Amino acid sequence: YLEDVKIQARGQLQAVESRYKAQKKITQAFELEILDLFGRLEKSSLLKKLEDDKTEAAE
Amino acid sequence: YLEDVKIQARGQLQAVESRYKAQKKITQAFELEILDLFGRLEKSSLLKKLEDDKTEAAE
Amino acid sequence: VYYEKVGFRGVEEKKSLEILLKDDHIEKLCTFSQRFPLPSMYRILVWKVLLGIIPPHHESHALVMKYRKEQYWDIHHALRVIRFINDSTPQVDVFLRIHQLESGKLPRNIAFPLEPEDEVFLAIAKAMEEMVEDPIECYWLVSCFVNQLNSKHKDSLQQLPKMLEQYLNIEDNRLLMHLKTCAAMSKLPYDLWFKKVWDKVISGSCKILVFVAVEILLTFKMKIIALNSAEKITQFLENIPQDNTDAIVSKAVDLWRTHCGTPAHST
Repeated sequence: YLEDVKIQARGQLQAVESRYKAQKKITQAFELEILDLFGRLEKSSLLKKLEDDKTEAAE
Repeated sequence: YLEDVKIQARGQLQAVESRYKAQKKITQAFELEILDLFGRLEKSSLLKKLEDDKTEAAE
Repeated sequence: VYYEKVGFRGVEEKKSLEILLKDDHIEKLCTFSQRFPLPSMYRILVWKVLLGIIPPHHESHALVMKYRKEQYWDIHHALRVIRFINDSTPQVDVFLRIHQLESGKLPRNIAFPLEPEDEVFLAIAKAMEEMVEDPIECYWLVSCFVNQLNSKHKDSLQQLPKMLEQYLNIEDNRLLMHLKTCAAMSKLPYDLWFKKVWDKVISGSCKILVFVAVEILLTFKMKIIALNSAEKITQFLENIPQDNTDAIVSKAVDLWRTHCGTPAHST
């Protein structure tokens, strides 16, 4: 009976463990998205700055 | 002794579950961050478009 | 420091603590740490068990701590990704952000002003940081301690001011009147006084805090009576000399016993 309890406990642990891994995959995908968005945002504000500088130089 | 094993198993399960829940919270935080970044990116490209239009109109 | 100075009163107490840890009896552990000061070598271990960070069974400590560690780094990494923390963020601020994310209270923007509960968290984190070397262990202790304060002791925390008034009235009515006249009763620095009685609060009784407050007020009675505005009194109490903290705490424990009998039955 003790063995039963142990097996059951291990089963539960594994179940949560695999849910954790699945969730982590999602998090990683989101992380890539965030990094990409930060990159685009920085590029766009850099571009804007460059253009502003150009405009100022032209004036 | 059986009780001991059960308590021990519960302690472990709680720790794994808490790690899983934390991962879920991270996903939620990332989701919000993505929405926010998209918002900022759209605003910045809208601004840029507006300025371009202004420049064209002035020319 | 308090425990080292006051000392662990006898070899017997140390032995009984060892037996408690081995036999995994949480309730007895609570009673024990309310009655006797914990020896420093066991303090952190006992706190971790009492706060539910690790189970009482020694065999699963390594595995459970591994999960705790991973969870800490998972969130730590996430906070870096969303730029809430970086290499130069002070440790206690890192703890706060991790705790906020875990409890779903991370502000929309890092520039948001801190809530009063965040200030309490930081005060506790700073005190804990001085006692616990390992940052991960420290985070878990602070976070679980704060959670326990908010759930288990919420009601009693709100009653603290009322209880303080009640006991101060018994001990020294004139001092109470003076504090009331200056309107200083509502501005007492409770969070600072917390640091002195961790063990008792962690093991389930936050009433001890009232007696620490009473004892501090009694100890500095003459100075307080000489001050005549709430601001001056608060300022004085926030900067009271630290050198006789030990004496104050042990007197507070005595006072607590006088008013409440055996600690185990008075939470």
